[in-house]
Amino acid sequence: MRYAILLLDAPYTSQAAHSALRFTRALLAGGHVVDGVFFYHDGVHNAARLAAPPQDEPHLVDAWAELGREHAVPLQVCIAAALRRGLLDEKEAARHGKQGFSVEPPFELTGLGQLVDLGLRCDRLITFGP
Amino acid sequence: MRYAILLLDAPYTSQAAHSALRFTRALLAGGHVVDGVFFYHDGVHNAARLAAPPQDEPHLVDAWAELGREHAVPLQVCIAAALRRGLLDEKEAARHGKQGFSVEPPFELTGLGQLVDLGLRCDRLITFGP
Amino acid sequence: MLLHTLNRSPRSPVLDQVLAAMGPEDRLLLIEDAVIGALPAHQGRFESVTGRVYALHEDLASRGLLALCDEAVRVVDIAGFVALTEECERTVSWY
Amino acid sequence: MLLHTLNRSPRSPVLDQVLAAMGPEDRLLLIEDAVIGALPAHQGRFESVTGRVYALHEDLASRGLLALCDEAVRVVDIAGFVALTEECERTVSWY
Amino acid sequence: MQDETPPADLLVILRHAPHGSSWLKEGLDVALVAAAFDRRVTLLFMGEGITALLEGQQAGPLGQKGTAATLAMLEMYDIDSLLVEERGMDELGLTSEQLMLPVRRVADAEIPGLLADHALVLNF
Amino acid sequence: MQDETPPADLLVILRHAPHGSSWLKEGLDVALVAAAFDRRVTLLFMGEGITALLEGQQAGPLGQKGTAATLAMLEMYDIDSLLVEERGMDELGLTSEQLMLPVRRVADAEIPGLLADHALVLNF
Repeated sequence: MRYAILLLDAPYTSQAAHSALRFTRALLAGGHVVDGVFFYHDGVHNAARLAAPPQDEPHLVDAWAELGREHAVPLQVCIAAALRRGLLDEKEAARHGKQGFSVEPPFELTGLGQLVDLGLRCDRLITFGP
Repeated sequence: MRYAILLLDAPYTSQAAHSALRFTRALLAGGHVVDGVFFYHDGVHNAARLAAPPQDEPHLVDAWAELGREHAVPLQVCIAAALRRGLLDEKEAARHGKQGFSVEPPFELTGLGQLVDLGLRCDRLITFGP
Repeated sequence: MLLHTLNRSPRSPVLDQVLAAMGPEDRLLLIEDAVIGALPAHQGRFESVTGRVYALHEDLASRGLLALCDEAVRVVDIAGFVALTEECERTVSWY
Repeated sequence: MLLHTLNRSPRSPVLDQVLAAMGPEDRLLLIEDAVIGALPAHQGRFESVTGRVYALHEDLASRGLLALCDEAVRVVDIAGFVALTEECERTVSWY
Repeated sequence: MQDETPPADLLVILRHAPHGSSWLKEGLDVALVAAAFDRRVTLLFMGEGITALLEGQQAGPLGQKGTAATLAMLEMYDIDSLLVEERGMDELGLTSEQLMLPVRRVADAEIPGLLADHALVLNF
Repeated sequence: MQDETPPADLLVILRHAPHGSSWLKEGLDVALVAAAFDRRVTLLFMGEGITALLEGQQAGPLGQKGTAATLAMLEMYDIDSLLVEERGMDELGLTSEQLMLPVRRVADAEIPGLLADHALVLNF
């Protein structure tokens, strides 16, 4: 089946990101297609390229990026939720006159319309909240 | 009296940061001394220098920085909580091999011992949670 | 005498925790989402601390709750919040 | 038939919301903090949906709750979670 | 009304009060975007989410906009299916006359059917 | 015991379960730092926070460490005043024998005095 994942909380703050990552890996292992992982609300912090968790804890940002690259799963970050939380890619940083950026590929900033589209296009949308 | 503030949630996600900012301003207006604002848990996101909220919403990061500068209030960010959440100053970014940084003065990364010290040294510690 | 602040709705189990922790003189200040607790329908939840419940004016006003606030709840503004923290020896926040 | 997931403790008012929203065939999967609801002491809260309550094995195990889990609760691992989402037409998450 | 027209595409459940968190705003944003893309949207207000509909809301003391202005725009987006959980109304002690928009009260028993009838259900 | 020694400096209230959020870990971190600075610390486990003390906890499936190892170190930090809310124990249906560390059960009526007796109270 075609699945989409909606993730609504940051790593380390709650377990939501850990659950979502494991579930997504299990989908792929089970032969399903994952059309996208959409990061909304505090879920946008999963794209924080500067995250430096302790070495003995799982690195969620890197794990999502690896999953996205290896399985060609789009990692879509709500741009409105991201900007107010300090998550900008190079383009948005330039547009807002900020030096430096905090989001990089394979994460992509995108609009909320993508979430609606994913939800209606896929067979299943599974949400992980805080 | 001498006050300390402990802030535990990010701006925009909950109202905690707004309440803490208003309360701190009211303390200063009332002639109290604020020995420090300590940012812990998701409160560390108040130091996100890349935050770009909509023009018609209050800019909490800038508001804290202005309060810190104008009233010489230390803005202390728990370093352990910050690193795992992608909030690094220039020094920590270099130490972790990251290009770019997400925290700048007047916010300062510091240890949790500062929170205990503030709490026991001041007459009052007021916490704002999510 | 301690001040307790609460920012969760009266349906939250956190309200049970703060009520258990309040001494006979302690005061309770409702802020943020907790000001919904100032509605008359919720006053039964605050029976054990009646007369010692405060609510933040600005948070009632922004939510359209100012006119609906029960008369047993004392309304204070942010300066009143500061005054409560001065009068009470310590403030414990419940969230 | 829908699958509902819950990640909050059984003392949370969110449990009332999910119970109100469950149809007669719907299933409930407890994950994260919600697996505390698998304790025998909490089974009264799940009376209306007995036999349709699942709990995630990994979350029970990490919390030391595996051996304490009520026998009315069906334990599934992450692959079982995936299977539930396949069988149910839609999944609604409560948090 | 609801019963005579085909079910909408998207059910957005709003369970959080205004001002206290961004959940309500972010849930409404999804509804508005879906409506702008010509999707039919139903809103269900549960629990404290019902207070989003109270008359007389204002900006917050730092100028936070809140969500009342967004709710007032729903009609422009052709979002006119506003449901409120009857039990939540009773627990808050509120009546429909105290709300800023016309709503339909739904009993607990109707809620499972609502969830089953929408192609997509998002919970905020 | 508790009653015969002078009150500790810091009361840390732990109300959250392990693994589900970082609250428990971050609350314990404050307690450990305070103890390392020679402050006397009392821990009060309330509600689901009590499950932090359950025997047999493991790492999470992604290798998340959890907090059981930290709790096992408390004695090294001279944090030996571990209190659990009696009502919370009853609601969970747990007995002291199921916990990994010796604790003192406190009745609701004792909790206000605990808060009043500590110079600093932090709630997690």
